[in-house]
Amino acid sequence: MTPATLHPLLAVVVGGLVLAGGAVVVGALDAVVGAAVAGDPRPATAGVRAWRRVVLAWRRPGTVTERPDLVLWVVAPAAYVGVAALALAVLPLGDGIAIADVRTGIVVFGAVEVLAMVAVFLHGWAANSALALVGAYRFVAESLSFLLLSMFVLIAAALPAESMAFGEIVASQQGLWNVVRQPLGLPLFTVVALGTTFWGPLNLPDGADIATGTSLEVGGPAYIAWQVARRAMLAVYAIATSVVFLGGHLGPVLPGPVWLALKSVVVASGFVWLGHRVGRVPMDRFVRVAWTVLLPLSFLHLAVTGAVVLL
Amino acid sequence: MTGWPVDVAFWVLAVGAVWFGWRVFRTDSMVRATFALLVSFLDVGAIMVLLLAEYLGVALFFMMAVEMTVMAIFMVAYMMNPAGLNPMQMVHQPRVAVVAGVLAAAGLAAVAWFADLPSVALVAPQDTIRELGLEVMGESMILMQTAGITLLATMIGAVALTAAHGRFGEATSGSRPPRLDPDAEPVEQEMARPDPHAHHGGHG
Amino acid sequence: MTLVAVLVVAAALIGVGVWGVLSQQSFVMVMMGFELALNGVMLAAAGAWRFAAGGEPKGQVLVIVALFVMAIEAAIGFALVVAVYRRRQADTTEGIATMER
Amino acid sequence: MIALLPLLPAVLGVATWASDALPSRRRPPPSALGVAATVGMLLTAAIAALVVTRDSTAVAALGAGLQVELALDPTARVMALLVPLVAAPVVGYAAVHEEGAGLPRLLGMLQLFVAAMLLLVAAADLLLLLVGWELVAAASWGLIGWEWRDASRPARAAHAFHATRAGTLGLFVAAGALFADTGSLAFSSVPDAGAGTLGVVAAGVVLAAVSKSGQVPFAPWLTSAMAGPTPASALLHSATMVAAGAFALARLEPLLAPIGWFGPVLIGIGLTTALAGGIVAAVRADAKEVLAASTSAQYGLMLVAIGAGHPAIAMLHLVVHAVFKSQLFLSTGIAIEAVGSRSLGRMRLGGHLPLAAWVAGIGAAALAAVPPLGAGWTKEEVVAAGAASGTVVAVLVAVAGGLSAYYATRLQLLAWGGDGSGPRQLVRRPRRSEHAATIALAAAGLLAGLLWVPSLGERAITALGGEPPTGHAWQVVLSLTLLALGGYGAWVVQQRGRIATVASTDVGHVADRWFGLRDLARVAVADPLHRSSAALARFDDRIVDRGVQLAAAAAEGASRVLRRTAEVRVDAVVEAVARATTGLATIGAGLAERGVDAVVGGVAVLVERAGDDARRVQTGLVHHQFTVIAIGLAVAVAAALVGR
Repeated sequence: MTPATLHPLLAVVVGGLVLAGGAVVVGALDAVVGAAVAGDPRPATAGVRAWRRVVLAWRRPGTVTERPDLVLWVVAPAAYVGVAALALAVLPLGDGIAIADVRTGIVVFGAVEVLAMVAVFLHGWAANSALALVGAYRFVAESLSFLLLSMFVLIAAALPAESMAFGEIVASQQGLWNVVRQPLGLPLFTVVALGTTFWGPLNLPDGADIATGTSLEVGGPAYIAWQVARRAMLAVYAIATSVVFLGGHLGPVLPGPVWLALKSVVVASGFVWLGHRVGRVPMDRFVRVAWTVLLPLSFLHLAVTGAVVLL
Repeated sequence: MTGWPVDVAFWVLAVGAVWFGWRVFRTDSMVRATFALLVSFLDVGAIMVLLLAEYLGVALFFMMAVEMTVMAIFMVAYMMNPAGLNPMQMVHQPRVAVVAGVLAAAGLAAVAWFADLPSVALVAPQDTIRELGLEVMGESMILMQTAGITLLATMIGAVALTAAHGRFGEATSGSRPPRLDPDAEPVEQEMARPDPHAHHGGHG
Repeated sequence: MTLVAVLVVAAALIGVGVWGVLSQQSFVMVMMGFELALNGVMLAAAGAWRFAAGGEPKGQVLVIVALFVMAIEAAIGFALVVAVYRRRQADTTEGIATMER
Repeated sequence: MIALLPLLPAVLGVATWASDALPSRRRPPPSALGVAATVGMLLTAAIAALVVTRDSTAVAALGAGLQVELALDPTARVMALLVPLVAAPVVGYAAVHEEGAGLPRLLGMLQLFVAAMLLLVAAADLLLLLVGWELVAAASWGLIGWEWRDASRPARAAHAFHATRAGTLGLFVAAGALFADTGSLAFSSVPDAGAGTLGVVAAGVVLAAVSKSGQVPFAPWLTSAMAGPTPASALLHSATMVAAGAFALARLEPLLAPIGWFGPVLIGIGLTTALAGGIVAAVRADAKEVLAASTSAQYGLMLVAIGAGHPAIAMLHLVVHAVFKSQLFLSTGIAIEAVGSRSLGRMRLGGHLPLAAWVAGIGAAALAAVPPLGAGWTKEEVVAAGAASGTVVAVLVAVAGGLSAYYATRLQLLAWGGDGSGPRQLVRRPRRSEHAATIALAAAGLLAGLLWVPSLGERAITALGGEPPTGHAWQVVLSLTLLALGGYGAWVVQQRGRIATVASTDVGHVADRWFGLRDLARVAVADPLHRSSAALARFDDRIVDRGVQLAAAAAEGASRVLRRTAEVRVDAVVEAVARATTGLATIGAGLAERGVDAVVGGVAVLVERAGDDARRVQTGLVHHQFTVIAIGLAVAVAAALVGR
């Protein structure tokens, strides 16, 4: 496979478009799926109606807290989008199309997850407000619980490819997608995706039980920025899931990027559907399950995959 | 990677690494200090990528981000002011420290500057990641195994040190909770037994 | 970007780290000083690997060893901080002087 | 294949130990554990037999030029078979003899002990030997301190551990020297080493072996090791821990024999230990410690054989000794449990337990080296081997044999005599399986009597790669006479009812304390260590501190005196000059006074501050120590730069 890298200027444009478009699509999907789950007779229009909520959110008042860290408060959402962009950069968007298909792809992706944790922590901490800090702490505990798991799943995907680059991982699924070859991978990675974007059942840092946690004190525009960042990250995770488990851009007839887009939309619909169907998991239960069940499962997953590759 | 963009990037990152390293000990908030250190690490990781040690650089990102987050939580947990946002300055022997630091930096820099160092540059392009993997799985295997055992011992040691109650009873037995005023004597009664469900999951 | 440049930056990082170790009262801040110094050490090792050892793989292994050292230092350091705090309610170097004389 | 040899018992040991973690109702009963462990040991023995016949080896490269090798030479083959075979009845006995919560741990550690010993035996290079050596020591530490709730046990385990570890340093030095010289750690590379290196290697191995085998001056640790449970002692004394020393010497003897001092040193150490250990065994009142001392003595005889250039005979004696010593320990364990005490003064169980008494008698006869038993033959061979190095050696070996006859008879009469002066009733009757274990070992000991058949004995020696020594009739006559004398002496003394009270006499008291060796260890190593550290602390407190204070005070005083004299002098000058130019003189005097004053005062202040600074170093505060470390580092670097 040839080194797949776009021209820098083109890369910026493509990356920006994918992130922005992904955020919009995820937002619309979320509204549509939510309406369908709630039993709305015309769920398709819910996506359009969702814009009204954005306008309402714009008017949401912010709070002036005592001695907040204003710099980090502004930097945190930007950093979150930034690491989403970094993750997007290492993912191949088509055959030979990638912003930077580096050889250390999965390590970069791991770093992205960790840096996302830092960004969320800072967002909660910078407000200097009790519930926001609680949210920040929650996210760190939650994140640490699934970080190892995420690395094991990605390493398992890298084993048959004999490379840490996502391009090679896609190429290795030419015959059989990883979702079949590594059946435990997709469910475990879904936990990581929902966790990193604190979506649905794993929305612990911004949960309603702590009055929306890290986004409690932020006003309209900042709040919207934060929510857009989350949706962009979820879009990136949908793309990553398609790349790692569903053969990425591989597919007949249609061009690669279209295939990838289709798969990603399906995955994203699955994510948002889970978000509407499954209730929020209590903090301590999630951490306990993550360390005692999911982590050993990912061990098993990695060991089995390694054995299969060796045989 | 060569050329003036690399040089510019290197110097920007280098100045950033040292600047943020310095900010670690000058900022008045503990969390800011931790994340300044993280930025310093990220700069060094990026320099490593520039040096073609791609894997090491990215691994540094990964490790240090986890470690610094844990460190931030520790800072907040062991500082008197909640969340570490209120300004505070906790230094001692400042002049000695400055002199020692300057001397160390100057001495090492002098060695780097004046020593007759060998110059065998890396011939690009080379697959440094594959080479590292083969080295780790071959010649340096014994080193990795030793390191693995050492890390295991570290885990056991850390758990043994931090366990709230062990073979010989409560870890807090005999110790007394502090007063809010740091200079006051500790209160008279013994520490209450820590709630075993109160502390959250392990570290990365 | 030359070997000398990398080493000078590493020296600066180590110097700042030494300053931090010696000037900070809080144990965790002292540990940060150590980490910063180790950061410089890793940078110097990577530079030497690139410019003076011709990309010999063992040079990269040296950096990994420094990473190990850092991980162990952090784990045991945090554990000691917790243990000392439990026993003595001390979080600064002035808080424990049991080794006096 | 050969790798299975240490691996199988290790895995079994870990599994047995791990069963401790099961909830109590799902934990296997002691009998099941015992049977499993015995079968496991027999399985290991079967593997050993396969390995011996197939001549299997294994090599693994560790990287960095290091490689490890497992291979058996004739000496090692005997050990590989012996260790699991002796261990089999011992673990079975342990399962019924020792009860209580820690049984899985005990059985697991016994099997790990065997695994470590097998690793040591199969090692064909110094690195694996060293690993096995350390593991054996660690396992024995765990076994001796098994009942750690009794506070004295861990301390005695630590004594045994430290004593043998001190000797292990020799092995480290030997390995280091060999690697530095030849770049390899394999035994086969020893001949390539230079003469100096060979000497270092030999010295290191001898030091390690002597400490491990409980020879003078390390002998007392064996007595400390008696704090462990009886099965552990039985294994430790027969085939595993203590045997490691003699085994290593026998295995390396062909390589190290070219060194001139190697043989004589071994003979010297061996004879000294054989005689000293014999005397200690003859006076001890504690049944297990009698056996411990006798182990030292018997290993002394083996060292004599090795030193005389007959490692094959030493190995044969080791095998025979392993069988009867483990049996004696198990028998003694029965006696100890029966009366609830280890003191020989309270036993005399012949009336209660005639079967056990007879079985123990076979072991005691073997310990005494009575002729129809195998031990008798190997001892005669040791005498004959010693005769090649000098008549004196043969005579002294025979004397040691007489001593062993004395203490064996004494032990048997005191522990198992049937004169009716024993206890009224038993604290605990032995189980049938305990009897079975002792009888199996005693039968094996009787079987060893076949060695007396001339062709068989010689074949055994040649199979081990040795040559039968040429004995003379006078040696046999002498040693048999001394043997008979020893046994008769013990009987006579016993008849007079003084046998148990020897320890109360002066001579007995000295011997009881290992001729002061234990005190020597305390005086020579432990006390100086403690005292020097205490003295250092005192020095720090008093001298350094006081010195600093004194210096400050002296400087202050001196400055005061100086100031006063200066004033006087200046006054004189002022008067003298005043006669000439009063105005100028006054100004000059003022200047001089102030100048001198300032200098003197300044010096005093500086000295005082320096004193304060010097004392400030000892604050015990971490950051001050970091500062000192930083300064020290800088000085070291500077020194290295200057010295270049």
